[in-house]
Amino acid sequence: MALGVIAGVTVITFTLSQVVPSDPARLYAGARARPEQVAAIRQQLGLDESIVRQFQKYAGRLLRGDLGESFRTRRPIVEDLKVFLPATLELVLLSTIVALVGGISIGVLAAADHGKAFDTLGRLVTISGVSIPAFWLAILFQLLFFSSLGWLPAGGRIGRDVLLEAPIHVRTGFHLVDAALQGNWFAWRDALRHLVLPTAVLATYPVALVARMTRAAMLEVLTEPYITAAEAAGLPRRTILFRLALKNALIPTLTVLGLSFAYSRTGAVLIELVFSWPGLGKYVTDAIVRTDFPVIVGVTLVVTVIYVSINLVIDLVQLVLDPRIELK
Amino acid sequence: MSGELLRVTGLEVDFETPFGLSRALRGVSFAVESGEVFGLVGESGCGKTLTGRTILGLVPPNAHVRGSVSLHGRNLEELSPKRRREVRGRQLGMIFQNPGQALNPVFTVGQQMAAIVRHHRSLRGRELRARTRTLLHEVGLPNPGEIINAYPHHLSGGMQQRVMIGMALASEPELLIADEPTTALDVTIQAQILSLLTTLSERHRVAVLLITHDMGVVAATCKRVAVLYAGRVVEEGPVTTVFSQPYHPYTRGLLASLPEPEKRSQDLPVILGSVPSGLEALPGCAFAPRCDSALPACKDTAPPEVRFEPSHRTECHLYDSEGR
Amino acid sequence: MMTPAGFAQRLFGSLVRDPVKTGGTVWFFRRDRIAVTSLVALTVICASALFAPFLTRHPNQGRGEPNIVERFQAPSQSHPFGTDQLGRDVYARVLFGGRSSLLSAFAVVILAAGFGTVMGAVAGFIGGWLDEAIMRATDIFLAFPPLLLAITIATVLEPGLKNTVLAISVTWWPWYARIVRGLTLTLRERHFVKAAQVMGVSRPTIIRRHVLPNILAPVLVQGTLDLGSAILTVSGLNFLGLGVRPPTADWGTMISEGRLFVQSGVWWVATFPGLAIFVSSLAFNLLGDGIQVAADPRTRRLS
Amino acid sequence: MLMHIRGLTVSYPAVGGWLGGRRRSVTVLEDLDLELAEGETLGVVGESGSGKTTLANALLGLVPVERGEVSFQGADLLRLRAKMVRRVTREIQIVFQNPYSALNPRLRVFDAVAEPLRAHREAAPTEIDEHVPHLLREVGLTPEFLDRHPHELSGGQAQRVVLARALALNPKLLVLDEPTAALDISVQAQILNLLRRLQREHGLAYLFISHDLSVVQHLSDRIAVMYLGQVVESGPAEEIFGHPQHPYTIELLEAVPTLHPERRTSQDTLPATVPSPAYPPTGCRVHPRCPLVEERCRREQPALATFQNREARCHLLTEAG
Repeated sequence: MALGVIAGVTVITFTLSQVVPSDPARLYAGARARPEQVAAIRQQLGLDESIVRQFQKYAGRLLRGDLGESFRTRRPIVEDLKVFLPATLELVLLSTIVALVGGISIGVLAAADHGKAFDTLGRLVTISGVSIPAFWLAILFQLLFFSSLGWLPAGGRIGRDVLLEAPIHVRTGFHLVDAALQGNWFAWRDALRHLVLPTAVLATYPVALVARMTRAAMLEVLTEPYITAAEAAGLPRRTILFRLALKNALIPTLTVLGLSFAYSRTGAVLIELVFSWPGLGKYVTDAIVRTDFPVIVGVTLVVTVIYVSINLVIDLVQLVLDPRIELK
Repeated sequence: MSGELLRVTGLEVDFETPFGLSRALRGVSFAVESGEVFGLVGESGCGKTLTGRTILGLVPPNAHVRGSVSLHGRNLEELSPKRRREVRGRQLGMIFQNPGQALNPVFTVGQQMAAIVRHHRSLRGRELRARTRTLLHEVGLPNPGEIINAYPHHLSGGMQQRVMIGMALASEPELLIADEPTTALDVTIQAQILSLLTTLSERHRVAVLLITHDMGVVAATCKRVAVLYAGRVVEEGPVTTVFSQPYHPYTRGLLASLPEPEKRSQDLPVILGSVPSGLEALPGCAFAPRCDSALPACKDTAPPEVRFEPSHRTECHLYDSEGR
Repeated sequence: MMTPAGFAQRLFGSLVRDPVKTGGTVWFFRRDRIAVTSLVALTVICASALFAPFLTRHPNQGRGEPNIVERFQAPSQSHPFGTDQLGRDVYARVLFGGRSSLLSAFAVVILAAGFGTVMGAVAGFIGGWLDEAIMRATDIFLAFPPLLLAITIATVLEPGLKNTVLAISVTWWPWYARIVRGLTLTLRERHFVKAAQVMGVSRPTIIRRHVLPNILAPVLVQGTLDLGSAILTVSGLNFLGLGVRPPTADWGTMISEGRLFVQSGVWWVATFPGLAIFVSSLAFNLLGDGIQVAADPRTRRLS
Repeated sequence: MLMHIRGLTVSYPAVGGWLGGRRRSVTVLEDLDLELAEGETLGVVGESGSGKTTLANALLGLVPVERGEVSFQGADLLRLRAKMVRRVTREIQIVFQNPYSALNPRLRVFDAVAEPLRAHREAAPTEIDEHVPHLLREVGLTPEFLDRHPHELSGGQAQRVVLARALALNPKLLVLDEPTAALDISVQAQILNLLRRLQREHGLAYLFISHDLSVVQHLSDRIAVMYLGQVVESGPAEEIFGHPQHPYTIELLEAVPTLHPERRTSQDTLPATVPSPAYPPTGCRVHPRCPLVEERCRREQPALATFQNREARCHLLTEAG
């Protein structure tokens, strides 16, 4: 199933790279190339072969983990990803954790307080959360916390003084992990300070989404007869809410968690741009400006594969949580 | 059998609706004695389920409750929510119409029962498991060891209802409220569950408030019965006399309209019209518009309570206060 | 914002339920002051985009004419939202920017909902291999991170308003296809549809009389909910420079231009268009939420 | 005979086994034989899983039939061409349990009742305008209901509308699938009376499906008792209810609570629960819950045998002759 999806995705990305209006060979050769140079490159890239043959080659390269080269830098895209992917993952993982913890708590509390003040407030806040353009929020945060208050850095992943005085040795690519492994707490604190704003902005939408979802699921579950049965048995409300109902509510919510994770990655594109975060998003936006198709397509493909695998994991978790789902 | 366990007096419940205040219960009164099986019958919308919920203190937030529910003479309506919950947990138990929905689908039977047993008895580990098995055995489940680890959807409807009954018995309650416990089950399973309820009631001296629309179920299991109509008890008494000699025209009409072997191939007597909604003001007898023998007074004067024997009463203008 | 915000409702909405008594729905909706306020706000927003030329003294600047002499003026009496890097009145540009933002949001939802509904209905009704094929296609499209796919498509097709709209619709239609397919399948099992079959009512008539009317209402509710996300997504792509070409005003484009000057103290160029996006998206979401709550019999269980 | 059912078998595909490795099918109706005379009521009773509703759906072409023969007024329904089916099946109509789900919530009563007439181009629009109120009066509703929507009707009224719609094409046979199960007792009596009157006046035959034995008994001329997709006993209603022979029928009737418990002969209840149709027991399907079970019942499936005035499927009865 998941493999089928990935195969389908490959076909679409390939198709997209085929319908590119401008001639890749010309782009690759550069603006001042002579026609015979362009033709040579075309042959070199295999662009003169049949579509089917090209797709075979394309798929073959993908299977070997080769995403092609950037038109502009001529560097293998895989090499670039090794640099950019960890930066994005660090941001995304952190904001997902924030989203889960924050969202589920708000959702449960709002449902418990259904129809009263916290619930109404929660409704307004969470709807605002899904209505606010993240890139704009990022700019506002920069204005407030950097320009006005000067509490936090405006962007980047690490301060210049850290780079000069106590650079982090890259092992995992996650600054927080690497710095901690190294015992470099000066750098660790600085990395964390740089993470705060992007994480907060990136978490806004998923927090709201998860909260709304959890609330809706909880309200649904709370009307079920088995909750009434638990109430009739005199179980304390806290037990009912957090020990019993939450498990029922989490099952449908999980699907959204997958989605919110997906959002975190795509939302990262815009937010990384604003915070000059050296991650995938910035890599892609730079590629957009330079119409560097192999990069755009390659990143899309990689991110999609990650997304599909995450959904697979979520399906498995759901299988564990919900005894009603039998293996099909 | 000794003494009064539950007394419901003048219970009124109103709901706010888009169309105004809806009066769901208009003064329900009846009493259940310790250890007896008491039937509460009525058609849909008469307020029987709500009566059960109100006794437990589980009404929706937009409901306004007046009147009193007393257990052993203590008015539950005056208790704090916390005390009320304790009473609910220890002295009352409830089973539902659809056992499949009343069991939590994502926990095993054992986990669900343990949560309740632990709460009431603060048992741990081995003792907890032993107690759970005893309860399952008690309700006639042959292999508690397997059932404990089963999820509700692995069980048949009859088994699910047995599990529910076991859970309700966990706290050794004095009153079990059974809301249409067999409506969703097949007749043969229904017979099993009803006989289980009567057996348990006798063995543990638990009173059962059996809420149902099925007169046959009442006849087969209950000692006394209250007939609800439009949020009021119109007749209450021993099942034998109420069913053989009903006084209230509604009870009479209802019993007459049941298909029975001797009425085969005949038209059944019917009650015309329909149950009034909670939004209608009913100054007189609620049944007056549908009643064949309505008197002028029925329309605007509330009917008096008439006692025939100490325990058989009705609310109707047709009889004077001496009960003739 | 990239995933349509109505997602929660997709799984939990009143979509598959019977239409409820309309009197009650209207009553509940009217009592929801937040929803009514957002309806009013939306009317005002749409009207001011529509009548933009009459609401400002600088309609030409709104359309993009530079006015270099008045660069970077802070908000004042004459320029309530200040002026931008080319001296254009930000208030006028916000008014005009609403046109492309709102228009493309509506276009996205109409395109995605239209195409998705057709595909979903076909899949649900005809079934068989066609159903299988359409559903596998939705699987694949849903596997893409929506914004990235939209970016790729928009880049490939050359940036521009039309292509942005097209790109987002491509990533959105599978949602509608799935909802509609689900609705169709449940409806097919409903007794009134079976009864119609037994009575010998023809298939086209069953679809027209029994299925479509019961599908359209939930799709419309969903569409309202999605307008909020559509505005966000459209402005996101515009922010990346993949949408409207300058000098046409657009909220996303304006933020992207204003962003460059924020740290030198010029906060107003980016702030006001962002506020416009936020308010309109919020209003659509609140409205959709209100309709949802009013139409869902479970949240209004009173008696 | 109005309708003749021979060897009707219906199976559903079911996925079984771990990871769906084994595909198996569940037989919900097996070799079912039934007959129905004109103007007669055949009551079909059984517990859940007995296949009663599948029987209704199979007759109306709502589920695919694996094999068997359904002849209705001499025509084999399962082998007719599509066009012919439409002409023959208009004579068979159905009434479902829940009237609200049988009515499109968006259609007015008038449009609901007019639908079959329009579908068969039965009448000109003006005739429909006259005929629909007539149909409503037939089921005891006044023309003021014409403009109402289903949610503005009570359960009894809605079921009357469904009946009016079913009558529109002048059917010969109505399949009644638990028509009163969703209604209140007092309303149930009204609908039962109405059904009796309609049968008398229109010469309708009923296939009356219900789990409520007292209701079935009230209306039926003949009874078929079903268990796990098979008929275990069938015959005249008085005989079946008065002198049930099959052990299952006896147990079923014993289980029905009556208003007069003192009349009851025994208090025994059936011990086991109904097995799933997906895994029917070997031998006689009733044997796991039969009090009189013998070794032979566990091995061999008894055939449906005819006695004086009934048919039954039981080794013990066959032996007793």
